[in-house]
Amino acid sequence: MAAQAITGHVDWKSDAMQARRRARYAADRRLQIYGMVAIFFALGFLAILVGTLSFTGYRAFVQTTATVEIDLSQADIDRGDLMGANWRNIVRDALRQQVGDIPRSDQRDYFNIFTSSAPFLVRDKVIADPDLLDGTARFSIPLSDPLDQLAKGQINPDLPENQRRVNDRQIEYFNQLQAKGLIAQPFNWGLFFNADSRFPELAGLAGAISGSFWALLVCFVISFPVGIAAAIYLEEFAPKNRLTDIIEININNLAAVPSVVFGLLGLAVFLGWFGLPRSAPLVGGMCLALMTLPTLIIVTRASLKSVPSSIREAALGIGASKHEAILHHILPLSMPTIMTGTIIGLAQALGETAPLLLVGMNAFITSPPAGIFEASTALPTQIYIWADSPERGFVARTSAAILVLLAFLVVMNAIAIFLRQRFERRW
Amino acid sequence: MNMLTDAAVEQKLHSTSNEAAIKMRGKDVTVHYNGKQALFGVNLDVPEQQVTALIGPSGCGKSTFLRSLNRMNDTIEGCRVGGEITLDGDDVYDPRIDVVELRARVGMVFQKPNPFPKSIYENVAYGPRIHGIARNKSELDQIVESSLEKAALWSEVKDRLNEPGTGLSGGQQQRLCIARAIAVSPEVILMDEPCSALDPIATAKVEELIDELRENYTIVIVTHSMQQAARVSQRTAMFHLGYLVEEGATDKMFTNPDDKRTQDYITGRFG
Amino acid sequence: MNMLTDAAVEQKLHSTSNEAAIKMRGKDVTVHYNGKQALFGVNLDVPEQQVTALIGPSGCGKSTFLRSLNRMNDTIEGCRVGGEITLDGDDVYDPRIDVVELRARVGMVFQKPNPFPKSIYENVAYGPRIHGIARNKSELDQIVESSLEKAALWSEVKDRLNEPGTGLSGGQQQRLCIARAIAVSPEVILMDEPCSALDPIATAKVEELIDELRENYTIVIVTHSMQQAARVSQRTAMFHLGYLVEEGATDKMFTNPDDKRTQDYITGRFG
Amino acid sequence: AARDQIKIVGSSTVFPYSQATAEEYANKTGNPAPVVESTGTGGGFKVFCGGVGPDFADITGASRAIKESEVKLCADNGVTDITEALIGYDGLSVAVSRANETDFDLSEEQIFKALAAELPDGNGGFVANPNKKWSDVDESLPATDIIAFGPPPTSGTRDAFVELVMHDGCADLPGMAELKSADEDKWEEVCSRMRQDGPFVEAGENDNLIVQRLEADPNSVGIFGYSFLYENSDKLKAVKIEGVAPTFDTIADASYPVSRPIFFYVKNAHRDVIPGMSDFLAEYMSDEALGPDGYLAERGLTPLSDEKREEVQKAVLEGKKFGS
Amino acid sequence: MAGYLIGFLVLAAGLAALTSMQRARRSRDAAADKAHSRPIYHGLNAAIWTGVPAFVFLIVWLMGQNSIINSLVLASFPGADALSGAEKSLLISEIRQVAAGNIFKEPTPEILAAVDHLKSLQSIAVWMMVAVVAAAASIGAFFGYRVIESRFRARHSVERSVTWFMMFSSLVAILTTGGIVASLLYEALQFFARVPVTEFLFGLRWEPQIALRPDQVAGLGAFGMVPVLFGTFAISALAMAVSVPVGILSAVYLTEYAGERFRAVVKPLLEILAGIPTVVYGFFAVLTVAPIVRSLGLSLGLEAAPNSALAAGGVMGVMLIPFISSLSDDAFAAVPRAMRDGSYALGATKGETIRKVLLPAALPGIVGGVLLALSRAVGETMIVVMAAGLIARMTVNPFEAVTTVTVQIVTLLIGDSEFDNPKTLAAFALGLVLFLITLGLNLIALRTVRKYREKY
Ligand SMILES: Nc1ncnc2c1ncn2[C@@H]1O[C@H](COP(=O)(O)OP(=O)(O)OP(=O)(O)O)[C@@H](O)[C@H]1O
Ligand SMILES: Nc1ncnc2c1ncn2[C@@H]1O[C@H](COP(=O)(O)OP(=O)(O)OP(=O)(O)O)[C@@H](O)[C@H]1O
Ligand SMILES: [Mg+2]
Ligand SMILES: [Mg+2]
Repeated sequence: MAAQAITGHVDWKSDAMQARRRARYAADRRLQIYGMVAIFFALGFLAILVGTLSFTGYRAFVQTTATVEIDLSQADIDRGDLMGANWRNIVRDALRQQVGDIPRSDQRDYFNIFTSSAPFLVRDKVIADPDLLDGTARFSIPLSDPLDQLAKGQINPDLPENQRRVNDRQIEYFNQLQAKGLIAQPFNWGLFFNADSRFPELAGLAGAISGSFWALLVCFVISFPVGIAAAIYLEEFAPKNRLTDIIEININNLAAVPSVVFGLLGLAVFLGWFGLPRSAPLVGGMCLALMTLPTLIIVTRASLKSVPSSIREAALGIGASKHEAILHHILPLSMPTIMTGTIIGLAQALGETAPLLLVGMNAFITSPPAGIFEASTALPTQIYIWADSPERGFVARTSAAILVLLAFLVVMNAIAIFLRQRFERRW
Repeated sequence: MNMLTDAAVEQKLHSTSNEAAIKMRGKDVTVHYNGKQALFGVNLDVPEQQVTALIGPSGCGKSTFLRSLNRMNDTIEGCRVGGEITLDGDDVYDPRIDVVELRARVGMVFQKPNPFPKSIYENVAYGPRIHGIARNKSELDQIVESSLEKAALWSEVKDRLNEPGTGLSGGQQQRLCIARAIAVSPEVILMDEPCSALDPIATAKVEELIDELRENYTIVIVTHSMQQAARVSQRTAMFHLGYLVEEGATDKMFTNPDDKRTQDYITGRFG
Repeated sequence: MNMLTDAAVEQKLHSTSNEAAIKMRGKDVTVHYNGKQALFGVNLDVPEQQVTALIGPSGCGKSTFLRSLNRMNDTIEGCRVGGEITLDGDDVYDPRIDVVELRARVGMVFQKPNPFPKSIYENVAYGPRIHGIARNKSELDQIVESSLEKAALWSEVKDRLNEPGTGLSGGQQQRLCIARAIAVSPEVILMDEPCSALDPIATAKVEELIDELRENYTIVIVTHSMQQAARVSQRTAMFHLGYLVEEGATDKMFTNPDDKRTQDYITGRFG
Repeated sequence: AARDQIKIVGSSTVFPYSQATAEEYANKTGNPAPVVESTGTGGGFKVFCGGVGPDFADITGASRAIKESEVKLCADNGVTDITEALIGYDGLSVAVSRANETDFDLSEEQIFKALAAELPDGNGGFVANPNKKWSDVDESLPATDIIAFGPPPTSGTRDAFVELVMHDGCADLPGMAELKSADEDKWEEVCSRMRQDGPFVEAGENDNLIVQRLEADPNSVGIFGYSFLYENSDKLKAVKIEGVAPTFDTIADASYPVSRPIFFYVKNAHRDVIPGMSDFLAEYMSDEALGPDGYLAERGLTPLSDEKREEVQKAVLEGKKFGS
Repeated sequence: MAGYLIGFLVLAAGLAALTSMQRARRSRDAAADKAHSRPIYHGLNAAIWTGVPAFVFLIVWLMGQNSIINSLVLASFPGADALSGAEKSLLISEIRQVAAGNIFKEPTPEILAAVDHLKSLQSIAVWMMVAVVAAAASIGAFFGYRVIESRFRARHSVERSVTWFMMFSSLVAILTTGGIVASLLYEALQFFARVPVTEFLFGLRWEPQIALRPDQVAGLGAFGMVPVLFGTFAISALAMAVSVPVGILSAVYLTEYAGERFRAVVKPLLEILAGIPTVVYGFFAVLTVAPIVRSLGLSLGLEAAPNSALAAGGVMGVMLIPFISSLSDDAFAAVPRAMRDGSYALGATKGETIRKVLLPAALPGIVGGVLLALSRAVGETMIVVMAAGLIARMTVNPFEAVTTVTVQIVTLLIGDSEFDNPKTLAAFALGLVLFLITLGLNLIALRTVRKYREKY
């Protein structure tokens, strides 16, 4: 057979050859199946992850509230000093009216059905709209966390009383309120428009979202121009020498330096030496910028490289300077890729936790920051804080916050993919 | 230098025989790339144990036709082949045909030498191994040696079979690719501008080799050099804009073409 | 078809005049790529308002020489040019020379048409814009129109100046690139195999164009087609392995070359 | 730059109480809410003692008293006038899932035997803790694997647990009293080291995760802040220690043995510089917050006795200088 | 004020640019020969001259202003010389708060005087700043304007400035590395003053227990990082064991088998895995995966801790899948089509082509990618902080808990120990080692990738 093979005659139709070919095709199919399995393993994991999060988190998107009518025209309120009025008593009186007579001993339990910030909520509404003082107004007051859990079926009322956070009297009153149709479960806008709070029923992500926004803004403003400038320099101008080699190695290395190390850097340099304020989005954003920078440089360089040299030569050939060729032709052509890379880099920065923990962006702050110098949290650190809170309501809220964060990430990635596909260019 | 003399060329041209058996035949072959037609009803016979050259200006469909002969076009997304192509009378686009077998029987050498990033030995042994042609190591050794010998490379590489194939010079690489194709004992060898990336000396060597291979194999070669076509082929087919303009014995084509476009092309009026 | 007749070619060859002024001159030009020498002491004069063709087998250094004329080699890392190249007697490698100005005076057209991915208008207007040649929009319009006219493209594109230049056919793209080069009013135009990616009809058009441009510009063209060189040029220089083998009037080169290598090359013995 | 927010740093144990007070204060006064950051006690002191001025924190929470080195650091940076406030006790609970059938009632000695790294072998030497199941510790206990989730050595909670439970349990063992007088260092080592061979799982600072893991694994016990037990009383039940289960009452009257004091420290120099400091401190010290029915007690703080509270209130409001 | 000034600078620069362009146009029209640069470059040049030095000036001024004013105020404050640094800073804060209208107690007359002084100084400073910046801008504008003439090479000048900016930008990477090393080194050295380097590097016990209170007794700490490193690599190895096969196989499927549509849908989905914040993975690992892993381990009759290395490593592996698959994707794509063609032309099936030609050819690239992923695994923080254990143990049983360098860094830093305690300082030493390890891994990875790039 060997001799035959060498003289150029192989019997391709022989049984042995055919069997062999069948086995080869089977091996081919097996490899294909392994690939499918690998992909479905990864996707299945993703599905389970999102599934569990949604399962625990969906409850946080509604909030149990009680609708209470308060006749403010009767109340003793000095219109000149709305802050100073005794809102606590006003609200308590109104609440008491909802269920008739309550023995004194039960009052504390009863009031604990409602969020303890109820007076402040009413006050803030009135301050925002003083016309409410002229008559009877309806206020929707969130129930406190244990009752919210009860309403959502998270607390089993059949358990012995000492095993649950709500006692029998509270359940009794809750049922009364429900019977009167005062209880509702509207969509929890507070999750998006409130800042953090100790009370799960009031806690929201507004502070974290704006903190993340400011930090990302800083990150973008620093890393985008610097990253592009550095990439252009390294790709188009830098002579090949020791220094540029070192820079190159450095950049590649920084792209893989553990994020916690950037936190240590921020702690020592930005907080320690520069004396920048703790917990500020400025510092968080600077750490994130340093983290994003290498990724951005690498992406930008790759996209500059992918512009065919014929375009470069064309521009130079009619007498454009190097700077002009880059500014007029190469940069615009690689912009879609750069934008994609930037968005992906920012998305990564958005989800980054460790460096923010170290520069103090895991603080408790009850108002959204108004700028980059004000203390704030960010989405991932807010998740971290909520996850560590004892109140039951924060369990669902943590998952909900993660879902919100994931939604942001998916949107950002979708934009990136859209850009990539829209502007993808084939030469 | 191993350059062919004029006399040799002359001699070759006259050795053409029209009565050779037909090894492959294309009937009304059309090819579309993503809906854009690249070949229009090409009818061409490839006679056995002869060298058929395909010539024509750039983009006229030479490579496209060549690649449809061993269904390499299957690997191109959006490429659709119509008409009929037969090998020894069997339709190669018949669904029952096994492409693996087809490609083993109809080997191919590409424009740019593309040795695998493996040792020289492994490059040649790859085909026999996957097809299970050799039964043991010594048979495999034998196949490798004889293939390299036929490709006129053995003497140059026999002492460094374990060095990477990519380390050879361009001409050697191209001969290595030819050896690799020969190693699976194909019946037909398709060559797509095999010399266009080579320097003149390497080109001459490969041309010489093609001439020798003709004794055992049927060869179809695409070339952009009229001179090369004249030197190595017995039959020539001229393509233009996706149409087969003219085909015939090489000597006739180059001395007395029927078609004005062929005339213009070989005299360098265009292309 | 606009193809040139033999008679026209004849006529052109005889119109060559040796007494033309020297526009550019290379003296002992050497080029190294990362230490590897690619050109060895080339001495070549480029006469004004004539077409000079550079021919020679692949890799002989034609493009390298061409690109050193307008310092496009500066953009290649590791490329070092020695000797002297002058434009109207000024050394173009003088450090005080501004390459931007040099390249505006010595324009270039490349092998593969490379229009910017912008509109046709913007492609042509780009050069005048960056050099501040036009003072206002109407001047610019005028430049664009006259350049496109000179490049024999105006009639084909005048109704779609805002469509992307990349949407044109290959031949149109190449003429667009020529128009783009003309638009900055260069004195010399360098062309590196401008027709090798074009079909015959487009090639003929471009050749015709080159012939017309000769009246206003000095042209240096690299070509791999002897026929093309014969058709369009007045002077021809033959390169081989980095050396200038021979140069002279085109008609002499093609009928009675001094060098055996030239003879072999133009008769197709190698390459 | 001038700053109009109070800055609070410090222990994660004090964090929830400072949070609650900060929110209440902001709600009541309409002033910007203080920024409360959980940095750990040591980290808190580092920031707090960094210096005087708007760049440095005003208050730091601590799950232990300030240490000498920290006082010195403060002094080196000019922070000489600070007030210490003991605000109450934080109960440490040991708990299991409700799914666990046993009603654990452990003595400190049993806990020590279950979780210590080394036990006396009875002959004056020590052996690595061989107990794998609770029944190995004591016949009366169930034959389930010992798994206890607890705080890591970097945490103040861990030190409190070691000191309050392990040391006591250790001292009860035969021969330890002699050892203590003979070789105090050895005694310390034996009585303080938690086992590292598996049954004791150092579970990080996140108590919620411990709670959820107890649920997932009913056989395990967890050691964490009482507030987490209270919030999850439907899922978890307390392990009695020396017969006493943790409740607000047993912690407050000290009959439950495992509770520790928590503090905060005020930088008095800032009182006149940072807007709202005095109001905030007043809120923190009010009976509404610190009192037995105060909102801090609701979050798990075990309040001080009345006279102790008055003393602290007075000290803080007057800015009593620490160490004097 | 600074905001207005910046706005002013922008305006001034714009104005300078416009007038300069005018002038450049005139001089171009007047000149006989061709102008060197277009008017726009003269304009930009003038704008740079006007804006940049003044801006730098402004920044420097703003940084220095407060401390200068503070010292001036203090200098005139009676008896301030005798105060210590801290008292001075307190005094200044008080003065500033009073100046800002935040009055807590009746200010003394000295303070009130100082407040007045401060206010006057502040207004002087503001006006001086305005004057100086405006002067800088005008001088710049003047120069920028003066140099205009048709042969002036404005384009060169502008391009030089841009190049300087780009050079500076590329130095940021080096500065960052320098910053990292500097911020780790100082504390790490303090640590090594307390714990010998050799013990840290080669010690086999890691039990950072040191008394928190003087009266508190505790075991002695042990700071041998070998078990911590061991845990890091054990978890990384597990992560690699998940991500490498899954990543490479998905890349194979996606690049070689999958249709255009499938790829367009699945690839972004896979990439989502890389985008999920690691905090989320941490939760998932602890709450969902760890209990499953533990019961699996127990049912196999193995010792199984609730915090298993397997849970943390496995989840981390999932996170790294897209990382490896996209790098492998690139590596496969970088194999020239000619290789595939060569193999198919010999009659190889797709599977054979992948296994015998593509995989070996892409291997260096894939290995580079794997090394990069490994360095990411080594440095990954949040997953392990939440899901890995804290006890440093050397065990090869993946169902048992181990700890990692990053876990120790975070817990040591946010723990309750005091700042000068070896426990806290150890975090920096660990950080330094971690940095060096990832640096080493990256260097190797880069070498590999680069070598392979030069191949075809
Ligand atoms: N993969 C492809 N997708 C789409 N169109 C293609 C593809 N390959 C070739 N074509 C088109 O088909 C036509 C014929 O191309 P082909 O490569 O066969 O020409 P050729 O004669 O081999 O030219 P050359 O001498 O340049 O190799 C051309 O118009 C080309 O643009
Ligand atoms: N950028 C480069 N780097 C290194 N070597 C190069 C480079 N460009 C060309 N060379 C080498 O210089 C020599 C001359 O190349 P050149 O491109 O000038 O040849 P040519 O005559 O234009 O060939 P062709 O007809 O193929 O275009 C060749 O050996 C080539 O390999
Ligand atoms: Mg072809
Ligand atoms: Mg060339």
